[in-house]
Amino acid sequence: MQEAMINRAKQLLADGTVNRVIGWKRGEFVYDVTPAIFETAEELDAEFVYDDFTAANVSKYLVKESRKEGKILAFLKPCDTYSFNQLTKEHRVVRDNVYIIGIPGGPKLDAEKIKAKGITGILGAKNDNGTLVIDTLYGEEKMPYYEALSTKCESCKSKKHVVYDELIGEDGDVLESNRFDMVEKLENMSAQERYDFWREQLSKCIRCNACRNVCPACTCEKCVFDNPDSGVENKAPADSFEENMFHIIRAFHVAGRCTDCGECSRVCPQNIPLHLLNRKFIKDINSLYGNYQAGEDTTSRAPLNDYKTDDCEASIVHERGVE
Amino acid sequence: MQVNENKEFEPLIVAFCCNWCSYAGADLSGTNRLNYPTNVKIIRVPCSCRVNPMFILRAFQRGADGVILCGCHPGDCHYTSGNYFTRRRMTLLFSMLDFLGIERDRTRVEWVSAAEGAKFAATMNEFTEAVKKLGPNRRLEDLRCRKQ
Amino acid sequence: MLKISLDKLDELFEAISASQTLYIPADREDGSAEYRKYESGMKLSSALNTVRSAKDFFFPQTENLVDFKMEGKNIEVIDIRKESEDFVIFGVRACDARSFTILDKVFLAEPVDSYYKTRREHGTVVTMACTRPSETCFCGVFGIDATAPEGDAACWSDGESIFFEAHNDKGQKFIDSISSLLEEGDTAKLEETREKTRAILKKLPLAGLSTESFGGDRMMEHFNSEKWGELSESCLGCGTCTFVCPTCQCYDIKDFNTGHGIKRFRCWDSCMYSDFTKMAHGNPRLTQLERFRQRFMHKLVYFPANNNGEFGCVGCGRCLSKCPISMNIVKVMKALEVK
Amino acid sequence: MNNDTLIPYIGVVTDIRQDTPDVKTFRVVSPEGGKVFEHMPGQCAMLSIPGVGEGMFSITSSPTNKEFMEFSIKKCGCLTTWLHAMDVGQQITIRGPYGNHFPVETDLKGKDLLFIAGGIGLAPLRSVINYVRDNRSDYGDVQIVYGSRSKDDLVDYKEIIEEWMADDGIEVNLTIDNPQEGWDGHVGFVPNYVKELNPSINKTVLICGPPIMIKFTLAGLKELGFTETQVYTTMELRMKCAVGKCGRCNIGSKYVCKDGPVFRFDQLDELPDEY
Repeated sequence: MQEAMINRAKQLLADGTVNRVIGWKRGEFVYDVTPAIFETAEELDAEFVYDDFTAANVSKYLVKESRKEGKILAFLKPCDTYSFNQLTKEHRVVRDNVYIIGIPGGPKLDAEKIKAKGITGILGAKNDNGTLVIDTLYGEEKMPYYEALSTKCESCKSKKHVVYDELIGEDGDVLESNRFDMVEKLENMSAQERYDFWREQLSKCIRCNACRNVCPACTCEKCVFDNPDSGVENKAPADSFEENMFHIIRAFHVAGRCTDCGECSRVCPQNIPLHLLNRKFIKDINSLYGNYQAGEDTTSRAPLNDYKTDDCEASIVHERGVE
Repeated sequence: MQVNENKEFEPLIVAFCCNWCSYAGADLSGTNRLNYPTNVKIIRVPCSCRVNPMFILRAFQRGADGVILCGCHPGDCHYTSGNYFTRRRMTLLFSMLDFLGIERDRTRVEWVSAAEGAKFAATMNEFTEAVKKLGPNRRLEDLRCRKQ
Repeated sequence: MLKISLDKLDELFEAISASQTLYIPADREDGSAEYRKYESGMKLSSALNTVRSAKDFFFPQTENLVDFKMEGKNIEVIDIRKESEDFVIFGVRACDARSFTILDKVFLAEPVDSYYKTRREHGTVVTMACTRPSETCFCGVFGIDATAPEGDAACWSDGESIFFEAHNDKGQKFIDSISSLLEEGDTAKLEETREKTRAILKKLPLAGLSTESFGGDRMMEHFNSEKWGELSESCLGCGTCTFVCPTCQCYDIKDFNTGHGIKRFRCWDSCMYSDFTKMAHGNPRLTQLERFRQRFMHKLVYFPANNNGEFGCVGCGRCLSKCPISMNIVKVMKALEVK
Repeated sequence: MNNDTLIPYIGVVTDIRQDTPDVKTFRVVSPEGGKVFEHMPGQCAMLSIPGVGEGMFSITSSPTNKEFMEFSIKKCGCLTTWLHAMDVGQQITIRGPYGNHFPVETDLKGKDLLFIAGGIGLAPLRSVINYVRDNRSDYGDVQIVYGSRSKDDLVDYKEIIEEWMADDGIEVNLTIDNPQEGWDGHVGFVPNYVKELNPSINKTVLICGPPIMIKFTLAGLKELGFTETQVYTTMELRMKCAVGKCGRCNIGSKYVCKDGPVFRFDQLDELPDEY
């Protein structure tokens, strides 16, 4: 796959279709890839990588990159194409300045999940028929491959590319996913249990703002949390209230626009399952206002920019589910 | 939150009222000398859809025990459709608060027209009672703001 | 050397926590570790290190500095400082232990930061030597020996027992306080364990990293390097690296209006944030490149310039595993290295 | 416990003077009367209104003034707008003094001095000028070049005319950017005016003003034959702690709040251009 991508990128650079390529760059270890821009064939040969650890979604970088001189080639996984499409819909990227090659996603791995098993000193990792064989400083270790999957890939929603100029490999389908299972589980808990669950999770927050900064839906020129006049602490979880406030508002501001790409949970240094907040909104929207998948198209009205005269009343919240 | 001399809990209620219907409704309930609790603090907004979710959270931070949002009846919005958007937003916000385990009866949306002074008073009485049962807001308060 | 058997660890923790607050690294359900206040039954984490560093104990993420009451045109200043209570942090790794001496150079320099100082005076740091360093570790690059950690007292495990050694009076006092639980033990097996660890430390993938290209005298050369653009191009501008870093010490001072007074508090700040240097009339660091450069220049050039060549990094590897886009000080050092 | 530098003192504003349309000068004393603390010319203090903000301001009065401190403040951001709106009798919080100062007791002693200021840039220099006037025998000739947008924007105009110009051995050269009715003095930008005046190159220069003015004036001075070791300036960056710990006001390895704000230009040359 990586080979085919590099070759095609080189062709497109050579024939002048694009003047640069956004992809992933090899790091120090097997897992620490960095999103990067490549301008020459030599750079591509030396550093471009596409493997089990290239989980990062590069769509958000295109907000800036697509406004620069010349066309840029972007390799987008199926989930990344949803983000990109949503950005196109919101006029945040210049579609014409991006040449999109859709690439098969394939589940990505998360080094944190490997480390959580107590495996340290990771030097290499290979999938051997469902078993992840990890080469470490302390000898070879094994674990089930699926247990090392990035959280966002555990419940993949679609293998279909919703936007592309060309594909490498075949296009897939929208999947039946179990992504709302955990939300449902929480909904079925008592209010006290839910409160305890989220207090424990959100109290871990260090307000690094990584979830906000990585989010392809968070593209405001100036975030409400960075406005000193708003009175919100933008870098200190000074009180449990601040923790709740930030995460409620962060999720609310992307409600109806969040494509469920899972980047927020992937980058959280404290492993807070932030995607559950976003999924709660998606699930509510689906059940109350009809199924809606952000990023699926570039023309439909977002659920929060729309209404029906016979929408349910807010009191529905008080009437359903567990108290 | 206020605790009066005989230590009975009196909830502090913040009511966001739209200028065109609910605020006039509150006015009417006043001129009709209808009683509703003095702990209801009314904040007038141009339209119920002016209320940003942050306003609601901020009210809780600053000591509210319950927050109620009042607007024109669906279809009667002075700006044609503002309250329809409010309805979706608040449904989702309240659902999220519920998801986080914050007592669902602390928040409410109620449609009150300019002619419904009685409804305004009744709603406030009923809502205050409901919040009173829940006790002081502890799950969404800012400890720094609590009066020692 | 004095030792305690590993299966008597609970007794040890009970004994320490009976007289003062004890913090130990404990496992979270997601497999990562964090410092927690010891309560009966809590187990010492086997993880190499905590996600958040130990700097919190001396330099918490937020702390109240002073209160104000405003009445008419008058202001009342209320000093809310309290004498800190004695506490013990157990199981600090060598890298984090060194980070305290780096923080000391900032906060204990004149004028002394009394908030930091009182906590520093009342906290006893008991370090724990590493036995299973990770691929992200590079403390050796900064002259730290993971098998001989600093701190007020240090301990080592040989898989069966934990051995103790005091480094100063405070550490000795700590060991004296638990001496009834300790017994004299043979260190042969411990030496073996340490030797094994040293062998691993030597073959760590980052062991060959060099600091030779850096230091206070390389300011203009590195500042004007062309590499910064490429290094910073995918930086998200979040504060993860700075907040998990044991040596990052920049802070902000803000006021919070509680409705019945003003609380002036201090909180961690990050040079990666766009408003870090923003003023009413402009911002000297407008792009992420400049902000990114500031962080690494501070650790590798500015800090050594002001502190006799000591670097502002301890090689704990937290930024290596936590940066959302995996850009970190090691990659910066390798890119800027002068061959 | 000792007092921590982050815990401020109370200051009372006893006088407010409108200097220009957007600059006011505030007189501050301690609630018991007298100065809150002593300082040297060029040093700064952190002024704050709790709940509004805290900011670094240079102390514009001379240390030789034993009764009060003065701050000339331009209306610019949130805090300064608040300060401009307050009345006499208002308490503020104040901490300091911070930073280094102009070397009035060492390098400047016995020298002929040339002060160059633009706009609100006169504020930090006023402290030195008055210090020099009060210790007149310690210093040589004094020349002051001061420019502003218009006559109304000249800070301390009254003091300049009535006191500085009246002194012996002090030459004051004023200029404004554009011609104006009622102004028969020089018209033009400061850098050009300095070149026109062609000051003797054995003078020591103290300069403060907008960055662009400093840049061109320095170039002009070099043309005239001045060296960078003769020229001092004072800087300003965002500050929070004012004691070299919070980590934001640095230019390279130097902290403006602690190692500055006064720098000699040859020192700045060794630092990255990030200000």
